[in-house]
Amino acid sequence: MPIFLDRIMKYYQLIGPVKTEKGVSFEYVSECDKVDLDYLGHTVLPPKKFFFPPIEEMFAYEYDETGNLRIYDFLEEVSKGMRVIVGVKPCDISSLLVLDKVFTGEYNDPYYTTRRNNTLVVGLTCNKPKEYCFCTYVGSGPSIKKGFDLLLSDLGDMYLVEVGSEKGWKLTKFNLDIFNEAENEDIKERERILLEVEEEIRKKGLPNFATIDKVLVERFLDRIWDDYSRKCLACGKCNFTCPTCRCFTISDEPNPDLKSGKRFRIWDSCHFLSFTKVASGEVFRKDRPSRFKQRIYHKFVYSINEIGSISCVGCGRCIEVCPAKINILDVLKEVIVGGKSVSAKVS
Amino acid sequence: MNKIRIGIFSLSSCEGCIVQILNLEDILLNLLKKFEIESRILGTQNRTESYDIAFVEGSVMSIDEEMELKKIRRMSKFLVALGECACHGGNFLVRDFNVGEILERFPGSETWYSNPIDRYVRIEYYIPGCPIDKEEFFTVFKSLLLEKFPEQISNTVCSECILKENNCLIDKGIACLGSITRGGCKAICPTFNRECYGCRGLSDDANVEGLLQTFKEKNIEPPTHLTLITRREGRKT
Amino acid sequence: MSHELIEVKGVPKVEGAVDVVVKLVNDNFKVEVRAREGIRLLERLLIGKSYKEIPFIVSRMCGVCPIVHNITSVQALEKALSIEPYEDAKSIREAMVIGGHLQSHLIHLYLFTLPDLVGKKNILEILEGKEELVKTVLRLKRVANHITDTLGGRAVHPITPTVGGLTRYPSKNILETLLMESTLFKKTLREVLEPILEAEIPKFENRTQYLSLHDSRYPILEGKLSVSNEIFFEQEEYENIISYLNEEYSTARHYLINGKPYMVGALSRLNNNYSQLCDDAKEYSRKYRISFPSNEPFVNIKAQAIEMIHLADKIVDILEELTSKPLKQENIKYNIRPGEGVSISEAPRGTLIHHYKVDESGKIIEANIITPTAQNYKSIEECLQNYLTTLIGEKLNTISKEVEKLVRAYDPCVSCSARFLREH
Amino acid sequence: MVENPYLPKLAKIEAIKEETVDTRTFKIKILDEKVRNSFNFTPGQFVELTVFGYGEAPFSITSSPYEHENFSITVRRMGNVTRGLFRLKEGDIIGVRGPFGRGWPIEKIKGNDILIVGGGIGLAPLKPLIEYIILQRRLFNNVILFYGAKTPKDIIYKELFDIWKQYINVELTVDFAEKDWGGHSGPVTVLFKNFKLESNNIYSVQCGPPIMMHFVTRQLLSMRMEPEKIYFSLERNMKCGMGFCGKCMTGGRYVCREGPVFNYSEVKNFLETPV
Ligand SMILES: Cc1cc2nc3c(=O)[nH]c(=O)nc-3n(C[C@H](O)[C@H](O)[C@H](O)COP(=O)(O)OP(=O)(O)OC[C@H]3O[C@@H](n4cnc5c(N)ncnc54)[C@H](O)[C@@H]3O)c2cc1C
Ligand code: SF4
Ligand code: SF4
Ligand code: SF4
Repeated sequence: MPIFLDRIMKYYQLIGPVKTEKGVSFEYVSECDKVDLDYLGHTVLPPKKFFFPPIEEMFAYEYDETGNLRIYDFLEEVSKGMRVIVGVKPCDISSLLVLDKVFTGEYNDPYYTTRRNNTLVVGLTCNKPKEYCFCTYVGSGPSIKKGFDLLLSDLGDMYLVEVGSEKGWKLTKFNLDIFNEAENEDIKERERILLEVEEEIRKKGLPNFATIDKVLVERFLDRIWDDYSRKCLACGKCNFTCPTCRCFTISDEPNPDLKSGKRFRIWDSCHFLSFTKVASGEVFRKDRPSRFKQRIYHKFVYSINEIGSISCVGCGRCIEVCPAKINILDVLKEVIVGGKSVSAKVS
Repeated sequence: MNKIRIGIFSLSSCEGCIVQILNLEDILLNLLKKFEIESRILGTQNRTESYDIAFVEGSVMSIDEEMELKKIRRMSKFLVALGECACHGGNFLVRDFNVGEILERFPGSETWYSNPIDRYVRIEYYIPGCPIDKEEFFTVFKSLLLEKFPEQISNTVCSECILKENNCLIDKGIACLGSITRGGCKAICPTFNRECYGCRGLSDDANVEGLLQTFKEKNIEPPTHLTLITRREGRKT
Repeated sequence: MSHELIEVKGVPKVEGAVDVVVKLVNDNFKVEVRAREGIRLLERLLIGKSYKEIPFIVSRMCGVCPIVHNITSVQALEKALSIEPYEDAKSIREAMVIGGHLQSHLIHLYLFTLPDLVGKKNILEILEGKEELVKTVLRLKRVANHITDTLGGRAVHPITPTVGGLTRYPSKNILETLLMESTLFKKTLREVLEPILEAEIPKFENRTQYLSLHDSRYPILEGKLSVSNEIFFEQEEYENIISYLNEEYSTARHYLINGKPYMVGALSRLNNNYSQLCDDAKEYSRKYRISFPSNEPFVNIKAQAIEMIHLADKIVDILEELTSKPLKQENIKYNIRPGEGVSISEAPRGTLIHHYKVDESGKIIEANIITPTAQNYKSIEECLQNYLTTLIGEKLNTISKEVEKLVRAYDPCVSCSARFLREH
Repeated sequence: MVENPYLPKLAKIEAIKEETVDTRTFKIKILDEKVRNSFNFTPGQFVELTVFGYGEAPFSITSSPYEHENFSITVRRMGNVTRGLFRLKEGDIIGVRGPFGRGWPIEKIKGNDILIVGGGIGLAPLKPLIEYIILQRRLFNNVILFYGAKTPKDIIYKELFDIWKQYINVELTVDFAEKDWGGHSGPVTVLFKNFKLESNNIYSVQCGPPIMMHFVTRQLLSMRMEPEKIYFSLERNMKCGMGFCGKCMTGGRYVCREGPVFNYSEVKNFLETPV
């Protein structure tokens, strides 16, 4: 693998999971032996930060001496250079597929799509779930069928590589000397590992998410929400760590010469009181339950209308990072079990 | 065009916030050249009658200071409270004393109070923090030049903490107040493995009861200053 | 009969608000240095608090030298708990403190004092013609701050020092970067020292006592105490030697040794520890003919400059040492128990004393903090009185200017000192 | 490189007109001719207006859809962007993105009676509709405008009412009347006293503060107006105008892209009550 990464680095900027003082996080790497493909579960922040950064300069403006205004689009920077991100787990790949749908359509978000087009995704199937993983229940792991250029599977002494795109194929074609044709047994071995992972996740005994939107719609006014939002600290960590959350705010910053400045976009969270505030001072989601619900309803109800599927990929990050340890699975279980119209099917 | 006139004033304080302004080394010279900046620490005071923007650091602890503050207000178009002393009467740590008890023990002491400056005068903008974050100061500064008031930061320290990919200290049994504290400091304390002790004051919709509940479930003893923060901001619990 | 001769309200370019009043009492000058900062009741506040909160609180006494306050209190508490952190943690703390000293000296020498020395009002006037110098100073200041920033988390009110060690240890990479930066600092510093070391200062002697730490190495965070290299005593004995006095007119407490004023600060440190300076520093003082011990208060300015050379040297040594081997990134484990601890250190402006008594639950039951400036007040007053006699016949305006200059030469830090409650 | 819909198109302030103490109408001309010619809008749509350095905010287009060289917006001074805009003079440069959103359902309402209800600055997005109706007067039946403002001084487009009155019915009211005010006083709903639904072929369109829209809608429902014929324009915090930033989402719908105009039957099933 190091040889392969080394060769990639000759032509591309390489992004990969790197062990840090605090855990594992996706970072730009300059030495390929820093890449840690054995990391468990997931990184704290998902790879979305490389496609939709927490704070992003959109453009700069400047008045020249004659009073004309010029705009410099930072998109030009964004479109320079090709990148490869390696070690993306299936749940995170799924999240990129969700974001793809969100950021395209009637309009296209050029900052996101440019980065997507500039970046090859080398996925990595999951060999061992972490405490809060539930990808299997939302159909986003431990393996995946699309959304990658290459997909690696760690078989102990070697990696099985599945090609997912033309670009991915090119990446291997020029490096055939380090690849061998996969044998049937290897493929079977991968299936075996994946099945094991799936079984382990299934042990959690979660309810079926297929009809969760209908249940949620019915229970919009339930007491559950008040109970949970008394615990919820509205700190916004769940939004920022979620691989599919993408709300943002835009703000302008002038330079001290007052003749130039920049526009930024910055991650925002529907848990913050200011999120829905308008100039008159009105706040449309003033009470905490309504904000607590917004995230869950967007993911599990509104999203179906918006992109045709729920937008939770089962990575479990929000559970792990919540200071109050609110577990979205508990919330959903409680909604389903407490619901009257749907019989509690706990498989 | 006349140079924009800036005043930087200090009432009772540690002057840490002004030092933070001096710590803007890279741009300090440009600022000094571009604007007329008056401050005692720079030895450039008493040249003007009026200020476009006045920054006041420190809390009011005497009648003299109250008079001085009111004078500054009269002379200034925009008045900005700089740091916790000015915004809230002092870092709660530095202000925690039981007034009644002190009066009892030391009768006749008139200078025991330490009040936020908005108790005496109208304030256009608050830059919280003990000390202020110098970048935040610069952002506010730039905006005020355009007579623009940047939105008061309404996110939490936690939301900045996660951007640093820190592991949560609460999980380690440490009483971190990041979830109820107004952000803007880039979660500097948790990033250096120290609990946030709420120096920037409560966030917009701080769920103090919720945090206490979390502490209880995890057997974490809430820090004594939590009550001081909530009392200071007139909230219950 | 007494009447007020001169009143300087809010001496500019010092840290904190201080007024100087010169009275004529029965034909003799009487000088009052009045701290005007609100009383911040710090010691009172500490009582009943957990020992863990103390370093946070005490650093808020002063925004110019918060690091040394913070770390001195940590050390005092460690003594109260009878523990001592590992050497590496101590070295990192020392590096932090030196970073703080350097930035404090840079502010004092170039922002506050240089204008006096070259006959300008303020740094703005110096900018005209000497922009490169100011730029270099600011660059140096940035490096000094960067050292404390990266090691301490923040240059003002540091985060990492904690009882038992540090909350976060720097990585090897970071230490190496800092080493590079401070090596550059050491070199660049030479470029800016000349205007200070060469400057003409008023020739004025004022014989007094000089208090500082004294050790086999140039002392910063450890050592015995020395009064003019004549009396030596242990840190714990300070209460027997130093006595205090409250003056109606000031919000700060005043201190005496043997009933007489004494001076703390760079001049005292050099007077008592000249031989421990690094060779470079000694060479500079020879080259510019500044000899120690000296009885000239204005030499305090030059002493700070000489000291900077030594400190810049020292920080490179510390960082070299730290990067030369694997770093022990571990804190001392300890149990809370009742105890008492004194720690005395050399802050940029002089000797700083922190003293705490802790009960069995780790709560503070007694606290005493003596800041450098508080110790200097009586000395400033005495010195001014003597200085004024040399100025008789000058215009009042000139006299006030000279008064200001002398006060500034002491580098007072008023907000530190103004924290006691008038206990009648 | 792809077209970046976040980049404002430069435009010039052609004229500024004072409507009230805190409200002005800005006539705006897009600099680039190609962009200007392709700038077509439906009444009820809005633009994102940039005042460089201050930020961006949504404003409804208020000029007639038949005006081509310029378009106008009417702005009330509220916060940063609007304050920045008020500092500008004729000839200054601003930025424009849009038009965005869905406007009033003109095709649907043709041939019907129309009740237009506006409150305060909410008349702004209704003005182009009114002007369209007047120009195409025979395509519409009875048309009534109810307009409420806080005080007589806060009424915008004062000089237009007399012209409009020649073509449509206009009723005004103010919350706080002054001595020389001869007309109605009280909230807009007082105008409903003499109003009866005469047929089923009536549509209502409204824009104003949330509280006004709440009560007007209740009133109309109680008069048995069909929910799908009650239209209003919602106001939400919006940044991008394209359904990306998520701020305006209400009940799962993006007000910027799918609105701001909705009818009551669409929103009554929203989980969150929007008005
Ligand atoms: C579809 C639509 C049409 C509008 N049409 C008009 C109009 O024709 N005339 C008019 O005067 N006003 C109109 N408004 C309201 C106008 O957008 C706000 O008054 C304006 O955003 C205030 O901006 P500010 O920067 O001055 O205020 P601030 O309070 O400083 O606002 C800060 C930021 O919050 C956002 N924001 C604040 N309030 C609103 C708000 N009400 N709606 C959306 N975003 C907001 C803005 O993006 C702004 O950048 C409309 C709003 C919407 C949603
Ligand atoms: S807010 Fe903190 S740093 Fe600022 S002056 Fe007050 S005590 Fe010092
Ligand atoms: S460490 Fe503190 S600030 Fe960071 S996430 Fe946890 S509670 Fe929030
Ligand atoms: S983390 Fe908390 S205590 Fe630290 S600077 Fe930020 S708000 Fe203040």
